[in-house]
Amino acid sequence: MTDADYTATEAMVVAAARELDDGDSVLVGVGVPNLACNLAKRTHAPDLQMVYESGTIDSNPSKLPLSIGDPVLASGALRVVPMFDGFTTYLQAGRIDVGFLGGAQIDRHGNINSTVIGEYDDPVVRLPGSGGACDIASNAHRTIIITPHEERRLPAEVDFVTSPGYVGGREGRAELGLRGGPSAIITDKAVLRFDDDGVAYVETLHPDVSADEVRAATGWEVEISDESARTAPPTPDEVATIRDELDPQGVYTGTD
Amino acid sequence: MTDADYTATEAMVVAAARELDDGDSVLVGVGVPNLACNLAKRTHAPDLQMVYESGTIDSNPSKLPLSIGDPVLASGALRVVPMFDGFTTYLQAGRIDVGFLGGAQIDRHGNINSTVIGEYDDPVVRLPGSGGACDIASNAHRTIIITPHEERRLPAEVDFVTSPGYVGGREGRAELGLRGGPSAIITDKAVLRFDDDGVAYVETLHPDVSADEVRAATGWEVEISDESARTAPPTPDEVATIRDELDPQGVYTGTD
Amino acid sequence: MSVLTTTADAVSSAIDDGDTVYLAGFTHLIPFASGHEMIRAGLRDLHLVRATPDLVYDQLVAAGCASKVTFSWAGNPGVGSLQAFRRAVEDGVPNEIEIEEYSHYGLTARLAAGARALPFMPVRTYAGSDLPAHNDNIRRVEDPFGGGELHAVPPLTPDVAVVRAQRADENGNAHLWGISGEIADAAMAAETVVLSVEELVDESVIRSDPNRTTLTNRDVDYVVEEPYGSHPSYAQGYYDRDNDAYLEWAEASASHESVEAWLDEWVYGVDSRREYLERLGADRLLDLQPSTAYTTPANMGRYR
Amino acid sequence: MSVLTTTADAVSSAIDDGDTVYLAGFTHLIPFASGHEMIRAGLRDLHLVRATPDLVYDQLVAAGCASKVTFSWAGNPGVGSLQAFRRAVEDGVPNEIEIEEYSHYGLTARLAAGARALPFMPVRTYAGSDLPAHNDNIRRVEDPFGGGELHAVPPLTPDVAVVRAQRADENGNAHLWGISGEIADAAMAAETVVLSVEELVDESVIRSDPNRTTLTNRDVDYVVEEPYGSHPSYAQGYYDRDNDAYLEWAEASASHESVEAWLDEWVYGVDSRREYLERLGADRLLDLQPSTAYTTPANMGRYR
Repeated sequence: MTDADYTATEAMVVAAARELDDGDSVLVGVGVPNLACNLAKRTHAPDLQMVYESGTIDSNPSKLPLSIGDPVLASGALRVVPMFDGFTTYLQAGRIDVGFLGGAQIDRHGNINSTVIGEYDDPVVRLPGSGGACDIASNAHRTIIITPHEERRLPAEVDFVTSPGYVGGREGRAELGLRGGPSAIITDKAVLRFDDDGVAYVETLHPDVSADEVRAATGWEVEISDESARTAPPTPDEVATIRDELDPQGVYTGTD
Repeated sequence: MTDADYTATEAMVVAAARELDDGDSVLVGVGVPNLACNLAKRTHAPDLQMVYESGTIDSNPSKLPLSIGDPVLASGALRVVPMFDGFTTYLQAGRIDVGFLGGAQIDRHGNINSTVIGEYDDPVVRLPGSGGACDIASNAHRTIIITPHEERRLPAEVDFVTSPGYVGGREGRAELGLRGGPSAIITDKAVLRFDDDGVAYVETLHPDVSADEVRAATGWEVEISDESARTAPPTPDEVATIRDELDPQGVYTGTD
Repeated sequence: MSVLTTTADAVSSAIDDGDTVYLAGFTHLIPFASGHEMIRAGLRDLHLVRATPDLVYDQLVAAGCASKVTFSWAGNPGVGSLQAFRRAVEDGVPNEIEIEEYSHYGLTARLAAGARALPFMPVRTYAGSDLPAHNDNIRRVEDPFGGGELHAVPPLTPDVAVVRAQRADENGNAHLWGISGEIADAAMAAETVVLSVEELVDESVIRSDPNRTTLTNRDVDYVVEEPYGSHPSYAQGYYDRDNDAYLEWAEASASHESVEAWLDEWVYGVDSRREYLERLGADRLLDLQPSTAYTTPANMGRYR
Repeated sequence: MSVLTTTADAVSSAIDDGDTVYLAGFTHLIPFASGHEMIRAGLRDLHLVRATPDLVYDQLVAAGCASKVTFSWAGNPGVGSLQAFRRAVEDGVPNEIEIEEYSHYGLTARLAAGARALPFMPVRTYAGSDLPAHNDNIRRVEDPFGGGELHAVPPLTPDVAVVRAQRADENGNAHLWGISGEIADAAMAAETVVLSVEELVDESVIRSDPNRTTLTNRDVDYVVEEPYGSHPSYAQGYYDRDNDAYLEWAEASASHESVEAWLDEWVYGVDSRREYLERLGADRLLDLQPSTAYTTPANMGRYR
């Protein structure tokens, strides 16, 4: 725990939740994105439509799902469709406003690596792979990237582009005919946005985090436009919702 | 009525029914094909699987359907799928053994016209169009064509190829990459098959029909290999099934 | 988000002259009430698209609403030909109409591509047929895996789709059963969607069986409760096809004069579906009732 | 036509060494019982394909059954990474395996093309990604309607698909509800299909609700009734995911030695799913029971 009444992970979850607008249709990943979406739905975005890769539309989970295919995502959902329909009639057709993505590496252009550390054919670490991430990064109207803020996770360039961000810059993405693009990287230390060239900069530092701490934990010379700009801290209500309703066992938020 | 105890239309229905093997999966059209399929299922082919363009799989109609989308085709069916699935996962994927087709014109290569008499852009008669016929003719493992035997219906060449038969011959069809092809033309006067060049010839004449009568009613110089070869006449059982169960009002078989 | 309203309001709000409109339903759940409302609204210059332009499009064409029809099978199903459609195509009565023609597979593949935002859908059909020669939207595409060429069709994205289902909640989350035809893809492909249902139910009914949901609120713009809105076609479990009406249309549509008399009686002469049903009479509706046969429920389970 | 049999017989009849096999199910209805039987049968040199090669493929890889894995996401869902799979890829333990990799959309599009006999499926994904550079099955195709190039994947047609559903009749006509994932397409794309269900029901149950049918008899070769055949994954309405088992696997798979001990106890040490369940114990099964929540029936109507 920091001195404040919330953990750094909770600060990340809350900042991510606030990226969602009421009424958004969001493709939810498991873990921290799931917490962020459920928090948003219980606070400022009651009409958030939660869609999962497993094909559940407007899930209304009675408890935090253990995986993106948990039965609570189907029970009480508005609709359940086969995966192919989800990726085509929903994602590819532009019915998803926001995609939440994470990854082992995120670079300054918001490109994400969830495939391999090292060489593809001679991996140092073999990661799980794309899943739907490449498809979400290509077709959602905007993506929100969530990651703990560590230098190894935020290199200047990823070892492997699993999911395209701004590729070699905003123009590069547009030329490829990709929809949307990352709108933010939310970490446990800061909120990053993308400038006109499609390079990530720090918009706000979380309340108790120093600019130097963030520079040291970022793999490129990250611009911090205003060191005094601070992320609004989590409210007691937001923290209580996470602890009492969403993650009472502290599976995702318990350790800092 | 002819002298025999069945009408010419009934003879056609019975001959068509006998083209079906037990266990065939058949894409059924409404009208005479529907009668033929239901007759086959009630006689020699109890395991016939009747599939309709409307997406009903293994329909088990409690009465003769009024259209290929009649509710009795869905009630008690094994499965109902959207049309696109029917045309792709069933027809295109090769799950249909037999397709039954009719048309305003059928030519010596088994090409079918259900689009237009005269010029396409200046029609003498505008016909209903393909429906699923072009797709069935292209993808079923074999097709059975049913038509009243009249010269105007059996020209040497159709005005418009809606649904390909042997196109310009068996080789033409193979070069186009089409599956199957017509295995018979069943009329109210004869059973026609296709020779090695993909040209239709008379295999058997129906019992009370003369060769000259068939020659006169056919738009090309049709080969009748053996004038004494006769279609086996409908059995009393077959006729009774049509009259008592399938078409008691004589909608399709009542007038000769 | 969707608005709960009447057929008349939905039609006037959703559809403008010149629009491309798809009234969906393969012999089942045909939106007749909405089609008649379109005639009463005096819509003109419509591009009507439908795999099976049966009676409802014959009536729209006869009333002069259409300037183009895109289709794959134009007939009175189980009865004969579409005489008003043929008069327009063959003789330009009441006005010339352009036609664009597919097979069922090609047209449903266009909707499938439209619903999925694909630039084209490859299809194994049209080789050897004369249809591609008369339709520039049927082209050939090269298989990038070396299998040679096959045909392809482009996406179809109607301005408006009008679709029916058996039941929906007031937000437009809909359950549909029996033959679904091209209904889901037509709605998912269209810019604006009018959903008309036999009955409104509580949202909990829809959420009890999410696998049966065909459309959800975000894809529906107007929701209408219109019982018997598909007569003389049918609604599985609610009523049967009124075959007499199909036979009567064959007679009524024999000439343009008799068509106009029919439209005067059954469309212009009533102000709503309710008046139409009143004119039809209770006897006729009662004769179309099936007996009840419920689906066996599935247990979704309640997980805590 | 299908044969009603046991898991052991279905696996030994349907699957040969060297086959391409797809065990379907996206986190739901995973065919664990069949996977364990494949290990007991000592199958070798399998090309295992699955969007999400989770525990069941980690176990098959650990047991030395696989020479290649085609996938889109290889992890222990909600828990962490697949350690046996990683040992094979990173260190060649117990044997080297080749990998072929997609995103979920690309792999499900391959199944969709396979099920529909299309030579390729165009997909709007992979632009800007490094995945195509490492997979010759992700190519580019030219839109014949002038929209430029996009990516495409070829059909996937496994030798064998093993799929589960909640209920089927003894001919293999199956109802499935909840998350269906890629199950239907995997089965429709495969040459041979093994269907394993929670319970056998009368054909009339299936025919009462044809819109819920996912597979029919002609597409199924072997039908098996295997209650709890998806444990530790779940069957909607029948049991929940056994999360402890997923956590236990994370521990058991930490080294090849501990994996072998686990396989000895839970796979080689039992001769059937029934023995596996006996070892698991009634308490554990009871804790996975949801309470009942039936779908609202639909009236199909009886038409005469």
